[in-house]
Amino acid sequence: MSLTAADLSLAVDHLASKLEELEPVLNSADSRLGDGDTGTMLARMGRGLADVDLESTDDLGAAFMLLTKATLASTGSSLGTLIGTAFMTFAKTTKGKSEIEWSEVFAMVDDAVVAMSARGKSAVGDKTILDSLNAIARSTESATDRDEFVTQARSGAQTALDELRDQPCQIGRARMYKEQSIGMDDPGMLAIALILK
Amino acid sequence: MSLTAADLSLAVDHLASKLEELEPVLNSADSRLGDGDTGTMLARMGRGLADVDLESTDDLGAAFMLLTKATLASTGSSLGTLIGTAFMTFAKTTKGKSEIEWSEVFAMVDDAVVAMSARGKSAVGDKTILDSLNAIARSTESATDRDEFVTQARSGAQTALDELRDQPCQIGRARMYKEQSIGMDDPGMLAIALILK
Amino acid sequence: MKKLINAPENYVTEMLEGLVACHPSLTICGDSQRVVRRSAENTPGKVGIVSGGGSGHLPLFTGYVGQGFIDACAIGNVFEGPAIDSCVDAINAADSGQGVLLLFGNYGGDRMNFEMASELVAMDDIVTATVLGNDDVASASPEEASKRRGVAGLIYAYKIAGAKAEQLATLEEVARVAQKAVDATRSIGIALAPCRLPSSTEPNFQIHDNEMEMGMGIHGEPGLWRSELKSADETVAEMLNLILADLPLAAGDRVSVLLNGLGATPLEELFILFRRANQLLADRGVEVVAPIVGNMATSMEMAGASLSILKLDDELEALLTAPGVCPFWRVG
Amino acid sequence: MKKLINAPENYVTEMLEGLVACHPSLTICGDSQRVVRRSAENTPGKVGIVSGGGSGHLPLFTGYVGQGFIDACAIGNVFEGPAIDSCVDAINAADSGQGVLLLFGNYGGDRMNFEMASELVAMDDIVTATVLGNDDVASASPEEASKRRGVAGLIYAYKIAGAKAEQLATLEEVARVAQKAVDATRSIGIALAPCRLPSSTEPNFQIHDNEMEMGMGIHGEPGLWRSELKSADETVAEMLNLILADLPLAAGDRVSVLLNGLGATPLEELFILFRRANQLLADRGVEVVAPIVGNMATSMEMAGASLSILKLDDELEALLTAPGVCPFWRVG
Ligand SMILES: Nc1ncnc2c1ncn2[C@@H]1O[C@H](COP(=O)(O)OP(=O)(O)O)[C@@H](O)[C@H]1O
Ligand SMILES: Nc1ncnc2c1ncn2[C@@H]1O[C@H](COP(=O)(O)OP(=O)(O)O)[C@@H](O)[C@H]1O
Ligand SMILES: [Mg+2]
Ligand SMILES: [Mg+2]
Ligand SMILES: [Mg+2]
Ligand SMILES: [Mg+2]
Repeated sequence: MSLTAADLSLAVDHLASKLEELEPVLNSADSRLGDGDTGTMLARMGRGLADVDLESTDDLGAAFMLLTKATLASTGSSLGTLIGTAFMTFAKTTKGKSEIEWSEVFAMVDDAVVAMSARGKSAVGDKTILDSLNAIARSTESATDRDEFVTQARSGAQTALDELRDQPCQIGRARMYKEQSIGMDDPGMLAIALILK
Repeated sequence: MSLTAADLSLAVDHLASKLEELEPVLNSADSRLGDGDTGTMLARMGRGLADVDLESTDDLGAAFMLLTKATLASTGSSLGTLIGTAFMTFAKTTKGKSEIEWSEVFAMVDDAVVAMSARGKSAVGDKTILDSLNAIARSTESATDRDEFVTQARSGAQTALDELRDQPCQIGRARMYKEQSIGMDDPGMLAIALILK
Repeated sequence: MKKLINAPENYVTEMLEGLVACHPSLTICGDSQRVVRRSAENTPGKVGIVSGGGSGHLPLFTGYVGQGFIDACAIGNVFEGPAIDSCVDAINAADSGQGVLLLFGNYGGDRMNFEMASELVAMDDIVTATVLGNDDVASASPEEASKRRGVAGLIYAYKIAGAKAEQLATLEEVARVAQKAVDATRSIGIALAPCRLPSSTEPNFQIHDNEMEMGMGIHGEPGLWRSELKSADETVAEMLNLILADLPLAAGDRVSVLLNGLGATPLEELFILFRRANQLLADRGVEVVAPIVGNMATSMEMAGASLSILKLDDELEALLTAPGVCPFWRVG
Repeated sequence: MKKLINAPENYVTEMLEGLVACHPSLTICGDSQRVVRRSAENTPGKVGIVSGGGSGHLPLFTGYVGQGFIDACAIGNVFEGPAIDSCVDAINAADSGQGVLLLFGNYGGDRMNFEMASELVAMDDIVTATVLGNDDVASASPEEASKRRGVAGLIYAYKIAGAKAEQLATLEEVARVAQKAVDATRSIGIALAPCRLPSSTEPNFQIHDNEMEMGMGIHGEPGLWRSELKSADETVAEMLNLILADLPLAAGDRVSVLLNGLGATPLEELFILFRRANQLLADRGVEVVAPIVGNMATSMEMAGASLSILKLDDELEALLTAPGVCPFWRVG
């Protein structure tokens, strides 16, 4: 089974509507240790993505490039730029292709994690969105179609969230409150887990 | 019976301790239509008056001049300056005298009202401290000793307060809220009534 | 309404000490130590300009002591007029023998004290003239315009009188342009949240979470009306209408606009308000010259803003745009 | 926490419109319309200086665009870094062929976006250098000083780099003095009350009536400790000690002091705080040069203040006191 522009379109619609709904929850998660804007920023990004006309192309690379641009135009926050970096990696891998196998997606996620880690000067284990994506990559290695992928990704994201909750944050200002951050979800990780719910 | 520097000294002590006690009540009366500082200002003035060394002179005029200076140094508010103006009038009348008859005091108060009215560009009937002093002058015309004077002054101040309560304010910003000011005590008038209580 | 202060009774003294420590162009003087004057020596032949008022309104009043602005300022306690002694000291500090203009807001205590001070200095042959700022259209009806209070618009009179005095004009002339500036200025304020006197434990007024008050006084005195909180654009349109009802403007007129913050309203919001005021004036063909947006006359941490408009003619515009420098306003 | 605004999504755009309408020395540019540049043409031969950051901190960042300060500024949404496009547009606006210094606060989004932007403009042969403001001693331990956030102290780097660029120094030299200024600057903030994002209905943090928080971040991120509200003198002494632990000062040293308001704290209180900081430094024999007291870097209507100290040497002092003019700071 392969992932096509149509799947992408569906995913983007789901993402945008989820993000709209999650705005207050994610803001309040961010406000505990950060500046309280994760939800608003992601909702705005979601609206930017929903406005992208994905019908215009079959080329997955071109589609991901449109999503990259929409993401990076909608915000300048850390999280937004990292998500844009992920889309850009996907765009490079899928350039010129109209479909890719679901079984290849986990490797694309791995590539994104590498690019994001370089951009964010952060690593898996720092209790960020990178941990969620890394866990998703690990849990979806055996997925062969969309349903399998989504189910496995959901459990990966939830496992990462549960496992890192009691670790201290290592990134951004939250780093200063290692004690306080123990027991709290990273807002970026929470976002990924809830989107997949 | 006559009023001496010793009476003045007692009166000032009473005034200062009353004003300390009335600070919150008078602030809140002022905050309804003014800027909420009548109580604090009067308490500060009271402390300034209490610091005056009235023992140093028998001359009532000199004593009132000391009180004038203390008043005018302690504040620049309308009410303070008007009270200072009253003390200055008393100082002029009593200059060189070590006592005056209680039966003459009402006429001194009348003089003060004239001077304050000129300074304040306001008139009896405007619902200000002038109305209290005018009522006190009227009610104490027959007083011949301190006790009579105080009792009659108390009832005069209270009558003025009761009579003007349902009149609109004509002075200061409160003038703009004629409707709103109906039913509310003028803070300066309230101060005089409560000091005499 | 928390305050970063020490003992309330030292509020004014400590604030003045910090002010002059930061701004060496200012010096505290007078027996009362409640006067701020220019550190520079008085210019011989120049009319002096003195202002004064209660504390709690910085940069007003004393922040406008400077070359081409006012020469000395008498400083009262929070929201109280300056005491007579300070008024006398300020007049003495500003006098160079050409007379002194007393230019301050129309408040009872301030007026009485400056009046008494001018009687006292007259005995020392110092000539004074008085001009009262009364720009607040909310504080009295047009029929009683002379009873209006002075608010932020007073700084236009400082600038214009100050520039005239720099030309070594006579006291009469300096007073004339000051009065002309006052007559051409109107202001209206809007309050969203109170402030608290340093000596008090309670805010100076109460207002609901969803309300605003149009025309509220700078000490928290009640305004013209309360309504639910409106948008910035609606609010500024109402404010402008209240001013225009009193100061009609026609296409081709030139004005300066002061969009002033009362203390706690962010500069971002002041610019959003100014943007709309500017658009509305442009729509009427009115040209805005030398606008000012910022916290120029405050009520400590009160939230809200005021709009002031100065209608210009050639003389006023030349004086407004003439060089001048004080700690909080600089031209040229 | 009421706001005088229109639709939250127009907050930044309308604020910028008001800003440039009031200050003709500034112009909005770029496809994104999220860049403010000097209206004057670029000086040939001059290194460009670009900054950027989230909105909600006026006068920071864009209020410091001016001669002898920064040349262009990329503007993000409230408390978000500027988008990459804006960073690219700002660099293009500031470039005169001598290279561009990217001088901004050390925040994740800002850093990543300027990094990507500098990679993009490199393709057009624009050379950039980057210096990150990281003055907030509360945001990381001394061992991790390079991870510290940039707060109000960044404006010292603007002034110093801007003055150097005016001398037509090379990019390397401009970057060197900017880095030197950053290395010599430390800040610490204290918060008393929160602000609210325009898009939100809740304040961005909660704090009790009787509490203050030492070292809180400019977006409301938790600080070093909370305690009950202390006096101004005690508070400023603690702030100064936190800075001195990181930037030791000896008798004879010269420093500049910035006593900055976070938005809703009155100027009166800032002067009371400054007075004490100044006394404490004088007690140590440290001389204060060119101090600044005011709202120079805010968090909308947050209540509180920050103290920044720049330790001077002859080079830094000469650049700090060299002429320069932008809408919110003027020297000479
Ligand atoms: N350097 C980084 N590396 C990886 N993830 C990061 C990094 N910085 C932030 N994040 C992620 O972004 C989330 C915060 O996003 P957001 O609130 O938009 O950022 P900001 O700090 O700019 O307000 C964090 O929860 C974390 O998962
Ligand atoms: N012009 C005036 N004439 C007579 N009484 C006045 C005048 N102005 C004020 N008062 C009196 O002073 C009181 C207000 O005092 P205060 O609060 O100290 O003045 P301020 O308005 O300066 O804050 C009023 O209640 C009124 O009785
Ligand atoms: Mg955030
Ligand atoms: Mg009062
Ligand atoms: Mg008062
Ligand atoms: Mg943010």
